[in-house]
Amino acid sequence: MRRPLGPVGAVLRHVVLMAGAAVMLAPFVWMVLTSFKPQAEILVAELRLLPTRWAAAENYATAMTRVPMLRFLVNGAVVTAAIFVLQVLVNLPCAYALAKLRFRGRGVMFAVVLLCLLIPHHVVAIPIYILFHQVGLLDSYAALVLPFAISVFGIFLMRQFFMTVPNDLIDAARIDGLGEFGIVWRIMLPTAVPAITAFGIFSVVAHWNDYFWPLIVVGSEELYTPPLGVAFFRLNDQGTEYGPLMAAATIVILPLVAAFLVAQRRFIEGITFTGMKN
Amino acid sequence: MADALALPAPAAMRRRGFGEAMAALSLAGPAMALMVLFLVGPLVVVVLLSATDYQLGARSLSYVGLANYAEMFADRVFRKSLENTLIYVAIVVPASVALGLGAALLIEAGTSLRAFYRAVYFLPVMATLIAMAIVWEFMLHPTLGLINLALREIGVEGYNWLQDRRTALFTLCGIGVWQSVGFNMVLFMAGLTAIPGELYEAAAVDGARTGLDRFRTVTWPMLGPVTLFVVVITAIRSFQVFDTVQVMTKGGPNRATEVLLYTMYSEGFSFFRTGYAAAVTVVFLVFVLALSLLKTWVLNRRVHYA
Amino acid sequence: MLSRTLLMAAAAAALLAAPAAAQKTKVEVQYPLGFIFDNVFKDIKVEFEKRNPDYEVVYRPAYKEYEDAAQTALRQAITKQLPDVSFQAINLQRLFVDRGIAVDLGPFIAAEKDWKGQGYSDSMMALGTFAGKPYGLAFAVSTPIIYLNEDLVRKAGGDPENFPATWDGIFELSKKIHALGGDNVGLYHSWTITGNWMWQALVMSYGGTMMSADEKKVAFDGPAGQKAIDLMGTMIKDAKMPNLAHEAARQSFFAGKVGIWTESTSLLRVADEGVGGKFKWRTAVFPVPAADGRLPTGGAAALMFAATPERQKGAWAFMKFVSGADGATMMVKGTGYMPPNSLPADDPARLKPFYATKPNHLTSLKQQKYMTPWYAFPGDNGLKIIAVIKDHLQSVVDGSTAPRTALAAMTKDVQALVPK
Amino acid sequence: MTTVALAPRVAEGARGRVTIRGLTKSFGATRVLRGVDLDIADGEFVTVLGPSGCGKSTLMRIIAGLERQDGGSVAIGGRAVDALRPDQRDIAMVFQSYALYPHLTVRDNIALPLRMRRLTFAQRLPLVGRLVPGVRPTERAIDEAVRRVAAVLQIEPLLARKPGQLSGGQKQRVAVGRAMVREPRVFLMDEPLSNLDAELRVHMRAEIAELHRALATTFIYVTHDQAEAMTMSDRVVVMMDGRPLQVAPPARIYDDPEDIRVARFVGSPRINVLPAAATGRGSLDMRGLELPFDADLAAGTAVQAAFRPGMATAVRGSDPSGLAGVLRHRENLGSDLFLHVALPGIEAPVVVRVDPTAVADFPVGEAVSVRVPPAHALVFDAAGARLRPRASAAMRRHG
Repeated sequence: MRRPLGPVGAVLRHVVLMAGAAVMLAPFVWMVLTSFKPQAEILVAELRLLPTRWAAAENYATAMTRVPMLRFLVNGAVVTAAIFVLQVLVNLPCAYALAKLRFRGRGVMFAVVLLCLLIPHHVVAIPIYILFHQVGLLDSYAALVLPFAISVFGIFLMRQFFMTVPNDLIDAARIDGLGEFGIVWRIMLPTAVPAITAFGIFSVVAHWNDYFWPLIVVGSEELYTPPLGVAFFRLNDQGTEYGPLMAAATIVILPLVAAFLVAQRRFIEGITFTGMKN
Repeated sequence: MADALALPAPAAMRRRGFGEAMAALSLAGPAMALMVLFLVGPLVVVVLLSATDYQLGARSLSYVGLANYAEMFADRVFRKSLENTLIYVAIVVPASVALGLGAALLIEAGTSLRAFYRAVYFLPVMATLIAMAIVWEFMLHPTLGLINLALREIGVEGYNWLQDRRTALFTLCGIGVWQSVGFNMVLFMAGLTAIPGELYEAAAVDGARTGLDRFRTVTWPMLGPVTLFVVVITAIRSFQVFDTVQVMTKGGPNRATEVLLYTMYSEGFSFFRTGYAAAVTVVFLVFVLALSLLKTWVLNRRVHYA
Repeated sequence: MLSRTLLMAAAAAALLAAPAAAQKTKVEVQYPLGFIFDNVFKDIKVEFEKRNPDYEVVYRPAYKEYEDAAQTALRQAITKQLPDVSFQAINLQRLFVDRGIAVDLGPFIAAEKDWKGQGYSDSMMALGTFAGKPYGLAFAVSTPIIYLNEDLVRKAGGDPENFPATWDGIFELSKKIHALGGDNVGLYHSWTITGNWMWQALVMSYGGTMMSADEKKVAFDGPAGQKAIDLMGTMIKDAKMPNLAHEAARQSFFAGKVGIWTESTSLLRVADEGVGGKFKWRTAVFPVPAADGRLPTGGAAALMFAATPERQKGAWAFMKFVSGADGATMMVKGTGYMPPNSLPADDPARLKPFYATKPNHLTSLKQQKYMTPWYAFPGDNGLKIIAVIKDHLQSVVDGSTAPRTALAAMTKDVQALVPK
Repeated sequence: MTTVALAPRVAEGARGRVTIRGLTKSFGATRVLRGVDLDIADGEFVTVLGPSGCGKSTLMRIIAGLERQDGGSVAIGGRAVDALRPDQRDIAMVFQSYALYPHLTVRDNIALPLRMRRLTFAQRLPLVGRLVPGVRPTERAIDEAVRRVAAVLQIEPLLARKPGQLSGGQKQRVAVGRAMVREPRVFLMDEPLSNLDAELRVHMRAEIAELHRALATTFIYVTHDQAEAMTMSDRVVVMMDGRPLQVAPPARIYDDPEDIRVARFVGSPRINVLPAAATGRGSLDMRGLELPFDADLAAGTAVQAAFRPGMATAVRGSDPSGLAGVLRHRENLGSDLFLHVALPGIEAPVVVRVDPTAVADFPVGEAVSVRVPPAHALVFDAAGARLRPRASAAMRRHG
């Protein structure tokens, strides 16, 4: 597409990009290295990369046991999975209705969706908090999950995708005897797998990493998600035992980063795709 | 027979129409109900709350009109918060957009190590920000941190980055840039791949010889709309800065890193001044709404939908 | 930290053994400042359960600090997840009384035989009494004192035995320590402690008050307050006090780099551990320049949040134990606080021998005559006022604002937050 | 599709009869159907032909039950189906885009309609459905039916593939297979060949015609391609502006159009239309040429005279018995040579077919005369309705 760089340009490209890469990677490298070091080697004020005594096992053991880190990870997985499943269950049929069914009020409905797209989640935090307080849902899995069951962005994205599905396909299904629900789950869902995957990546990344909402609604340690867990870990030991702390941070980012490294292209495409629409 | 058949079956047909509306309603109904419950309703409530003196957990509330807003604009903390947020956006947006564009262009300019660079620059987007904030906090530690240690190696005296009111906000900006460069980069890459190769060939035929020529005649004009879009969404994301502040500085030292969402959080959930926090939220909403409308407008110009 | 791991393991074991312990009534307790209190409460649990086999004490994760404790508990009140007993800063009890969260202890006290005889003096009960009703049982009380690094003081030509009792003398010494060079710090005044406690200490030591008698007008901008803020200015400018975070200053003192450190008496045990014999240190009284000068009583009180009579019974039993003679003894030995209870200090079976060997712990007792309640700001904005005061003091400490300017701004901002 | 193993259905007379009465439909302000009446006999192959936007697809969709009419009714097999869902109407439909389910194999695509009708909701559930009693025999029967259809259409090797791996022609067959498998009363085909290339289209035309003969089921076929209509149908319905203009066998549509719009739409190159006027003495005056035409027309009545390019002849030079013009352009297709002759004062050239061997006789730019045999001239009134000479008008009534 573009002309290849000359030899000088090629070298320069690598020099600049490598320098940038070093900056981007530095926190990760430092985090992992520190997580291998014993406290004594961390507290010396001199620049040393590799530990002289490896304390990886201790640090990770401490990270896993001082706070129930495994529980936090499971909570994170449960909450993100529940959110995504609910998002599909709630928003996919709605997107289908908006894209493919003719009914009175559709225009208004879609206008409401577009309007809601403009509302950042932080804005509705206080009222939802009060609502959950009133119905006694605060500090529960439901509080972590329910507000995200509705994703206007998901509706919007899926609707855009469904618009590109030929009407013939839906008509064929009707003639073949599928009801509207059957069409949504048996035809539209499998057809939309690429779009749903992209949205799923977006959703999982967003909610695994979310800190704001869990911080507000969750008080009990048993319900902590990984970000809350690692923040709690830091508070818990006055933020001075850096080895275990870095181990905890590594543990928290590991699932997503590992998934990303395995399915890099898919993740980047998913985030780009949703990013361009978001 | 023909006449008998010519009569439509109105009741039956209405039933069928009703059926389709029912189907649409049952398909869209749950989403619509949740939308009202979790988005539209709360939006209205937050605006109403901002005109009350409601305190979380209090048994009553009363209407105070614009008193919260008056208090807010008289409040040093709020003004500082607004100012800091704007500074944060004003730094993070241009820096991360420019660096994202630069990274995208440089990475796409060659073929070797392309996937590696892309993955590395994108990594911070995926990594849990709160965990990375803790790592950054450690790296920024005045005596034990990597940054000051590295600076000392080259003979520069570091700062107490997060405790010093002169550096704290800029330090957070730096982390913000670090976190969003990769996101902007992939958006630009998507924009770059959308530029048809023929345009470069046409530009070459028309005499664009240097890389700069090609950038000025083809790449930049074609990326223009993408850039505008990236600028706007980065601005929206930057307005929502919270995690780093909450975990690293708590808005300090002396409110030097107080930002809107943190103000809203601490007023609403630390001081329990819900009405006041709602007013802060409304201000936050106004900014993000304006940006979102701008984004919708950009999107509308670029791709046709609805 | 090992002890905490053990604690977790013990908790896990207790959980596994749940069926066996099912008959026991749980008493859920939450306290702040884990790094000070964890050990004490571990021992208290063992001792309490031994004496009250019907109850099982369950600790929630410790609150980080006093403001965090109040915020967390207020939020727990909203989510209806309050512990049965919560330890709160003495000046923040009011938040829970005003909001109807804390339980009136009157009936429980009335049911006790010879309450005063158990060592609960009127002055101590006053710390937890609001509008004539008792709500909090003071648990650990403190006053600000001075910690000094004898080695550094000597090196700078001072005499730890005759440590100056005036600020001027302290500043003189501080300058000399600073002049020793290296990264030695002459003086660190822990102004950040719970946002405003040290500010209250300075103002009150000059004979001032926080608010007017009718609680309508801010009073810390009076002559006493002006002296106090000027004093802080002098600390920065003349006495070369660095702009350090509280924790960093603490670590520096433990590392032997700080000569004079104003701090709560509560850290005595922590300092013992932190210094660990690396150098000699001792404590001295906090200067009280005015004749009518006072010092605010810091520390924590136990509040009852339990809602059902069943739970309240257990909560009361626990509160009585921790604030009683034996609980107080364990607390004093494990921290640096003064006992709330008047019995143990002179009791040869309890604290008398302890104090004899720990002269550092006596400094605070010597200041008892100055003690006055830690002032709680009226109205709903108590927490916010504390944050505002802290912000303005920060601007003095980092040198960005002139002391008097900061005082004026602080007065204005706080005035706006108190009920009209 | 050379041998059709499917036994022709025992005639039940009315089984596949389709009766349409007074069908109207508007989309907003646009009236798409303005009252359509149509009778289609059992087993008949009827093609609905018309330009895009004429309402032919809407008509088909209403028959299928995919669209709701504003007025009028549809009956299939003598039973009104207006209140029935598409799957209850016992019809099958082949779509222009084939509408194959992209995530299902060919086998599952074809089996889907049978599964939907023969299995209960519980039996259709993923995974657990297999455990519900009665699934196995039904599934076996369905599989048998799918294989039979696949054999007929010769797509057995494709059964395990997904639609994305098929060529256009293969997809088309699968779509037909999915329609066939349920043995419907009526086949609806909505431009099923328009996504194929020209060669394949001709081939598939023959196959569909053969399939129809073998199945002997009613076919309703919508297209804008006159060749498809002419080659396959028993009868053609030419639709324009939401109304059928003429319903007749293909030859009649071509030779004997009822309306000038029909005449213009059918036939390629298009029919030539020239203004003419009645002389009042049993003839027409067409640009000075007298055409005998015995009808009741007052002298001076403006009419339109039309003749197909193949029916006229051309001679070089000017000829008093012909229309004088100038040769503008020649179109040599090898089998035919079409001359575009410009007549003075008339915008569109007249097209005439001549023998291609005579190409040298007609240099471009020279004068050419076009002769129109009176017997082959079709006459329409000013509004476009067909006018017939007296004798043939009487004859037509019995025809």
